Formats: sequence, structure tokens, C-alpha cells
Amino acid sequence: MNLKQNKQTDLKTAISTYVKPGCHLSIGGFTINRNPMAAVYEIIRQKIKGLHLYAHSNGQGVDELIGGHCIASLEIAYAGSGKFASTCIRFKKAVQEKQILVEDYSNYQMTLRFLAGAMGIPFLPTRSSLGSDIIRQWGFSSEMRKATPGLPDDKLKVMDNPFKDWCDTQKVVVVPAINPDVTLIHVQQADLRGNCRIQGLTFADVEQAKAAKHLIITCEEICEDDVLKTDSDRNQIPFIHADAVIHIPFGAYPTACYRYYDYDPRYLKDYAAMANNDKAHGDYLETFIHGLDDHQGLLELVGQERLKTIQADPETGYASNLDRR
Amino acid sequence: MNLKQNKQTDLKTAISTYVKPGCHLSIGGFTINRNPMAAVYEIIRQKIKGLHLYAHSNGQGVDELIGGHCIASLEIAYAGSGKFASTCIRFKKAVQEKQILVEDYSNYQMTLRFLAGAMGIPFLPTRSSLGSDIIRQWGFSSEMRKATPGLPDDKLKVMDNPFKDWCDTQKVVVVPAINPDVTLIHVQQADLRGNCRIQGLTFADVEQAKAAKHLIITCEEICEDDVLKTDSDRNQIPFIHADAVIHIPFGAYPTACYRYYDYDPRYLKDYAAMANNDKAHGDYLETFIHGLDDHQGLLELVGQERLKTIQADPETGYASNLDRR
Amino acid sequence: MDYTLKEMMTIIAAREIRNDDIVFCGTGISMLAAMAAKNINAPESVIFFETGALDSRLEELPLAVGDSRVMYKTSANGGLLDSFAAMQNPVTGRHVIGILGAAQIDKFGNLNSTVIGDYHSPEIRFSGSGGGCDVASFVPRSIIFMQHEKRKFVNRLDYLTSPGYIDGKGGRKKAGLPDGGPIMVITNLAVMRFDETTKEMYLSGVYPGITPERVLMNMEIEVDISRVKEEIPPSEKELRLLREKCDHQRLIL
Amino acid sequence: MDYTLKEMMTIIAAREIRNDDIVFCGTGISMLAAMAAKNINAPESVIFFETGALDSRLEELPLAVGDSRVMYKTSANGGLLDSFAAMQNPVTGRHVIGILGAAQIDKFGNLNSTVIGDYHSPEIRFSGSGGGCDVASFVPRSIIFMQHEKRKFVNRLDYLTSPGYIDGKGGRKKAGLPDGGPIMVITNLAVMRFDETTKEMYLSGVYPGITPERVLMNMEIEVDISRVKEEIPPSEKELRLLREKCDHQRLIL
Repeated sequence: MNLKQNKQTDLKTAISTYVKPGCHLSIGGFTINRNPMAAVYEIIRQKIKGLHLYAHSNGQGVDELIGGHCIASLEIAYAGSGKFASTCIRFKKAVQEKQILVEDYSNYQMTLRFLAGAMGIPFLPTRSSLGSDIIRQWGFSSEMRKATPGLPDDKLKVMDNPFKDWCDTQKVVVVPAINPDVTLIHVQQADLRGNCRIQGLTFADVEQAKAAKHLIITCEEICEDDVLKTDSDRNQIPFIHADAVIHIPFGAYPTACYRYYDYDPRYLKDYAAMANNDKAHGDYLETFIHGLDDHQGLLELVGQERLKTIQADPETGYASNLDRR
Repeated sequence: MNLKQNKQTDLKTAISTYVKPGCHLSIGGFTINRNPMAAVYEIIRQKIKGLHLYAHSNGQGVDELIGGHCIASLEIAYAGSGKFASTCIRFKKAVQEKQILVEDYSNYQMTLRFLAGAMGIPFLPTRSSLGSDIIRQWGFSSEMRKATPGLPDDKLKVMDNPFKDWCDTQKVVVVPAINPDVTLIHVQQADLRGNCRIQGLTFADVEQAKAAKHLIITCEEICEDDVLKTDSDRNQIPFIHADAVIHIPFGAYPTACYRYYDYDPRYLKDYAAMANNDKAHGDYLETFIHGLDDHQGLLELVGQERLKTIQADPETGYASNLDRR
Repeated sequence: MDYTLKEMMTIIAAREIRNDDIVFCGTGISMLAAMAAKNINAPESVIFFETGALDSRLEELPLAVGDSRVMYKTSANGGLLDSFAAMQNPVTGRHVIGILGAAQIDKFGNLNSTVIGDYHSPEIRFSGSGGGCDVASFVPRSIIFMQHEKRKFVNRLDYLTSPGYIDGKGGRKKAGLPDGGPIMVITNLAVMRFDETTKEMYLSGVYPGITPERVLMNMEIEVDISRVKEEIPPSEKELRLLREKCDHQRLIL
Repeated sequence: MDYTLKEMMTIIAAREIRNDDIVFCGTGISMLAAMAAKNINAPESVIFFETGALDSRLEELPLAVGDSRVMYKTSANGGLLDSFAAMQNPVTGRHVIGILGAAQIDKFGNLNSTVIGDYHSPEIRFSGSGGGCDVASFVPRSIIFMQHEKRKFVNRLDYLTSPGYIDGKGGRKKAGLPDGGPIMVITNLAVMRFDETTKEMYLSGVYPGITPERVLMNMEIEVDISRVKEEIPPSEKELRLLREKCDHQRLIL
């Protein structure tokens, strides 16, 4: 956070300033929607390694970071990209080949953990996962936890309801707060100070943003001064949480950005095919990420014509009748 | 809750159906803004007694319900109406004369208690009030708690952080959930099914609404069918929580309703003066509540001219240059 | 009228949905079942996604619960906190019916969608819980879609991702969970339900042409087949509405 | 240039506010002090209300923190959950300065805004904590406005509503609170601060024409007066900006 009036910067600077090797990162979005892909690709391009990633169901972004060799450990609820990859492909491979450490939670638990971080409390309770292996199986050992400063000693705990059977509840699971070193989100509109306006579902972006020590925002539109202060009921994240704001049209591409563009089914299908093969995936990294200067490079590679096909219908907010087979 | 397509009704029916003598009630709004005053006056008019009221800082509504002899017990954080009554007048009198039982919390604690109820968990943690008399002094005795089905056995509890010193926190206060029998809120717009759109600050209305077993909504504008489904990012309370929707323009009067009208300084000042004297307050109840058929009666008594002075400026959302001395 | 297996499965699930249900949907066939119910037998039922979309107007079939198509003309566009809170909420949550899938299921309806093999050295890694564990924990009724294969109906799950009846009658209460659990399992061969007393799975219906023996051959677990009936195929009207209103782009069917 | 006592008190508080502060405001003089800071010495400081309004454009003075005037051209219009979470949040909360008032204060800066007399049979009942206890619990710095009267500066509070330093050095830590506490008390006679070692209140400034002895006469508690200085009255510029920009309708001044 800072209270500066102008936090606009470029993506290379923002990533190199805040995303340090080994740091604890979270990214916004959900499966194939509003993932901060420009920022994800920039992290891969800068070859930042050893990241500890917190995710609920941030599909495509998670898989690309893993495939890009940036991730050492992962706390996650769901790694899938809808119809394009029921299990994220590079994730699956990396876990099966033990290239990354992974620890499982549920979506609600991960969201509560970000919320606890945002609220400044060490934990939140839920009844979810009682009786399940999410409680019994820890991905990170006690030893690793104790040796890693940013991790709590316990994955989660089951405790008795301190108010007897109030709310017909005898037990709860308490999940520990997360305060990521950096959260990356992509939003429809932000202003120079970092006030954010998300359109459509917010997923867990608001909690992830407020829980973070540093918040990097990429946006489709950057607004001068007071534009977003008019009708501020629509702003979900106030500027006090923001560190850097970067204007990147199509910054969520190839995932969707409601009311701006849809996901690109062809890109996601091609990605899935290439991710399935190590050689092809190596070529993918070279051609689509390392061989390009920046996100603009990717957009040029894909071409205006493709981007036109995914342009959002102003009525529905997605690309109606897009060929998604 | 119910999933009916049309929940529109009249206020007399809604109040008599859901607000039963002795039931546990919460009302929305904050001090002198968006209190559900039409519903409050209707409760007084129907002489519903022995209510257990949950409030954070719902000033004017709380004081009128107490003055109207409807309240037996009260859990509250703050009883004040801004400049018009730094301590709510009938509240002060009732507590000093031991006509009602009162138990004190902080604003955040009350909000967390509604949130816990909305989330379906028995408690939420905070660091607020550690070391204070809010923890030590209970308004309701252990015996009363045990004898009252809707109350938890403990006011609140202090517990050690189950995750050691995670988040630099050694102890937390846990506050028990509230699930009121009925919550009353007044909103700018609602549709026939009960989707709500609040403009300006939401206070704790959203949590109070979602925590309730029954939700009664009064609104400035009632919308047909799909009007609010367009641009639904702005709807804070979905219809699944709602039981009854009543169209009552000026339903928050004499408190404010952002973008519709301001508080009426003259009414609030006159009320404060009358509330200060038992005889005058008796006359107030007779003239302004019992002697009238409904809220429309109050608006007619006050007169169009007065209402015009508090009409909201379309730019600012309040009545600019209103005489508020 | 001809119908496919997927259509049969979808319609069987849809018939279970009532007018006062809030339907928690995943992607694929579960979303289709919810849409079918709304268009056929439960017009007032409410479609609901873990991403925070409530009562979406689904003009096109979403390919993920995070698809922008779930955001169009909702009653509210919230986030994950809103959706799961509504399921855990003691008032609204009791109206939610969940539709889930998994890689493995045991006789008490517990689900695995995390790993095959050891958790730390898995042979196969799946997506993980997502909201599945949350839904299974919170809601009073759920429907489970499965492929009917021996390695999927197992005596012991490799990982218990989403609780069903845990170890049978009283298992949920002992674990601290609210009342609930799966009401049925719909596969490519048959329909299983759960005994009221033991909470064990039994074969309640087979599709035309499928024998109970064939069903058993495709399960590691043994289930009672004494109560089995033949399932009623989708009607012409059901098929027409399903095809025209729910997946006219043929993305799933 | 002539000035009133209220103007003096407002300006002294305003001077304490820095450019990187998020200022938690109540009603009345505390709101005026925050507005004065923003208009005079800390233009980038952010005004913030417990009701959920952040960075309001205050064209007119709100008469309550729930006044619609706090909702105009904010950075975000949230609710109580948002505002208190931002104060308890380990990142943003450390930038918040609270401005509070009370009916009683003790030498460790603990506040009573609940009752005079016994809690169950109060002689005088006040409004209660509101967000006061929350702010006092969470934030690293707070400023307290008080009327300087013997019955208000007491040895023992009738009710501890909002924690200051509890029982002195280390008191907050022992209670489980984050670092923080009041930095000063501004009254109609003087300014008190808190000793770094003992966390006890001492007299740090008196207004022109007020003697330390007169201050002591108006307190039940004894405070060190050895460090007292005379407070600098509001400058012409401060007064002009205060009068013209902050309360031109003269609702508080």
C-alpha cells in the first residue's frame, strides 16, 4: 500500500520491483476468466523462480506459472480450466513428477484464508471439510512449515465450538490467514491512485487484494483523477491497498474479461495440446512468452482478427455465438 | 426466505405476519440514515411488545422503538443520532430507569455477529475490545441467557490464537453469531422478488439481511421483473433472502435516504425536544404515530413543502444547503 | 424418439430438482441438468454457481463456472464468499441441492477428486476439491454424476475430498457436519440411492437394456440390487426442451 | 487574529496529522480536525469513516458519520465490515490515526463512553462504544478530545470502553492488543501526551493564559507538569482555511 496520487507504472518495473524470487504470491481471476495473464507472462519472462503460490481456482494463470518453471510450492483448491483442461495440464505433470510441492484446500477455505488476511485476524472458522482428507493430509510437513517463515505451523485445525452448540454447531475447522507478499489482479477499470472497479463476478479478487502486502493492478482502462469517484458504489477495492497500476488492454488474454472480451477458445485449446507434450510446451514457452518483448507482442502474434472474434457483445458481456467447440 | 416470484405486500400485513411479540429483531441503517422508519412506526402502531433488538448504531429507529414501548432487551454498540442526540434520549432514559435490559458491544463486534449469522458459523474472531469492560461486563446474566432460547450462554469469549502467534496475534475475542427472527431494511430499489439495490453506504444492512430468518424490505422504488437483473453488479442482496417487499416512498423518513432525500433536521430536533419530556413524548407518540393510519399519514402531516426542502440534489445525493442548525 | 446416454443422465438428474431448490452447479453435465430442470419441471428453481453468480440467464452454455456467460442478468454478481456463505447459511443453505462429480466414490457416497495413489506421490493427480468439498459439507441434498467403472466405485478412496455419509448412519454428525449427503448417484449405466437406515449405496434403477449384474461387474463395492427398477427414459418433451433450450450449440450433448 | 477555543483545539489536532495518514473520524470536532489537516498541512491524508466511506469529498459538514454527506465522491462506498477490517488489517491499519472522544479518561488513556455509575444501574448512560473501542483496539496512534473537568479525568473509570495503554507499559501486549494507543489528549485548557516509558499521561502544553495549576485543578488524576510548554495558537492561514474550507456553514465552530 501507499497513498500516492499516481501509481501508474509499466509492467516490467512493477513485476521486478515487487515479485522477488521465492516470494509468496496470489493471483486473481477464476479458471478461464480475468486471470492477470499479462502479469503472469511477465513473471515467466523475467524467469522469477521459487515462488510460493496461493490459489483457489485460478486455472490458466496457475498452469502457465507452473509450466513457466516459476513455482516451487502451491496452496490450492482447484487446478482446472473448464472444458479446456478438466485438470490443468502442467500442474498435473508437475505434481505427478514431484517438481512442485502442493497442499490442498477447498475453494471456500482458500477464500476465507484471504479474507482473514484482509481482516487482520489469524484465522476464520467454517464447517467445510470436517471428516475429509483435506484435514488429515498435509502437503507441507511440520518441519517444512517450521523452516519457512511465511507459513503457519499447522495447515488447519479442528476445534470445538466455543459457544457450546450455538448455531447447532459442535465443531468447526479453523483455517489460517494468508497475507501474500504480492497479489496480482486484472480489472476492467482502475484510476491512477489504484481505485478498482470490477465488472461482473469479483471471484475472490477483493479479498486477495486486501490481504496482500503489495498489490499490483493491471487494467483494461485507466481513469484520470476523479472518474471512478463518481458512482463509487461500484468500486470494490479502494486505492489504499494499491502499490502499482498498469494500463494493459487485453491484460487477461487469453482468459476472459467480462464486458470487454471473451476467453480465446482457440488459444486455450492450442495451449492444452502443447502443454500435453514437453517438447511442444518448450516451443510454446519460447514462441509465446520468452520470444516476445511484452503482452503487446502476444497480441500482435495472435493478430487483430482473432481478437475481434472474442470481442464482447455490449448486451451480454461475452462474445455471443463464438465458436467454442 | 422463499423463492416466490412476487413477494410484494403491504406493511401492516408484513409486520403482523413476521414481527411477533418477544421476537428477535434487527433493523438496518445507521444513526440518521436509511433507518426503516415506516416499518418501525408500524411496529409501534401495532403495539408489538417485548422485542429483543439487535443494533449496531441504528440511532433514530432504535430510540423510537424504545420510546414506543416495544423493546424489552437490547444488544447494541451505539445509541446516538449524531448532532441531534449524542446519546439517544428515550434509550438513555429507559436504561437509567431500568425499563429495558441492555448489553454493550462495539460496532465491529455487532457487524461480525451479523456476518457470522449470514455465513452460518457460530462465531467470528477479532482483536477488538481486549482489555476492556466490553469483555468483563455482561448486560444479561448467565441465568437469563440459559432461560432465553435465542441467546448463547456466553456474551463473548477470549481465546488463544489456535495458530500460535500467526499474524502476530496471541489472543482473540470470539463473538457469537446472531440470526434475528426478522430483519427490517429500507433500500432505494427492490424488485418484486426481493433483489435489493442500495445506493451509497451499505452500513451493515447486507449482513443483517442475510443473517435473518425473515427479511422484510421497504423500498423507495419497486421494480418489475428484470429491471434490476440488468447491471446486477449493483445488487447487494439477492432475492433468496427476502420474505416481503413493500413499496414505501419516504420509507426512511425522517432519516435520510441517499440520492432520494436527506434527513429532516426539523423533525429530528423536534423529536429530541419532545423525547426529553415524558408528557411531550406521550403527545408525540399519539400525534405522529398512533393517531395516524400509516406512513402516508405522517408524510401528509409533515406536508409536501417540508419534504421538498429535504429532496436530494441529483449531483450530491443529499439536500445541499439545507438549514441544519 | 432416440436419445443419448448423456441426455438420459441429464434428465434423470433434472427430475430430482424441485421448484423451491437452489441448484449448485459445476460445469458440463451438472450445469446442463440444472438448466434442464429450470426449462422442464422446476421453472422457479434457481441456478447458482460457486463463483458468486446467482440466478444467471444462461443464453449460452458456460464452459466453466467462471465463464462470463454465468454473469449475464443474474440476480446478483458477487464472489466466492457470497456463494459459499449462502450454502452454509442456516436459512438459504437448506434449500440448496448440489450436483457433483468425482474420480472415485465409496459406498457411503464420499468422493475423491484429488489423487489416485498416495497423496504425496500420486499416480494421477486431479483438479482437487474446488467447491466440491464445501458443497458436500454444507448442503442437505446432492446428486453425483459418475462414470460406471470398477476403479471408480471403490471400497476405499485414495483421498476423501468431499464428505458423503462418512462411515454411515450418524457419520456426518460425529464429524461435526450439518445434516445432508448425497441422494443419488447417476452413471452411464444406472442410478444408485442411499439406504435410509444404513446410508449405504444401493442400486435403485438401471437404464433400459442394462442388467443389474452388468452394473455390479463395473463396481468394486457390492451394493444391494433387490430394490432395482428400470429408469424411465426421457420423454419427447423433455428431449426437445433439453436440446433446444439448454444446449442448442451442442457443446455438451 | 482572534480565534475561539474550538478553533485552537481543532488546529492542534490537525497539526498532528501527516500526509501518509488515513484519518478515522467521528462527528463534530474530530471530523473538523481531519478536514482541517487535509486543507492545511496534510493534503494527501485520507478521511475515513467507520460507516464505510473512504476519502469522502466533504462539501458540507456531516452531522453524523452516517450522514449522506460522507457518501459523496468517495473512493469506495462500503460498509462497516470494510472500514473496521481496513483498521485491523496489518498493512493499511498501521497507517490509520484515530480521533476519539469520551466521557471519562484515566492516566493511561483508557476511555469510558458507556456509563457513569454501575453498569447495571447507571447514573448516566451514554451512547456506548460505537466504533470507538474498535479504533482504540486496532490503530497505532489516536488523538483524544476531552472537556477538561475533574469528573472526566479520573483515577478509575466507571467502565473501560476503549483501551488506551490499559495499566501502563506493556499493558496492551499483555491484553493481546496490537501496538498502539493515544498519542495526545486535547482539551479546552491544555494538551497531554504520554510518557514513552511509563505510558502515563503528562501535561505537555497549555493554551496562552492557562496555568499548569489551573489544569491540575480540573483533574482528579495527578500528572507530571515538568515538561509543559505553551501551545502555539492557530496562524492566520490556518484559521482562514479552517473557517472557509471546513465549516463555512458554522455548524460546529
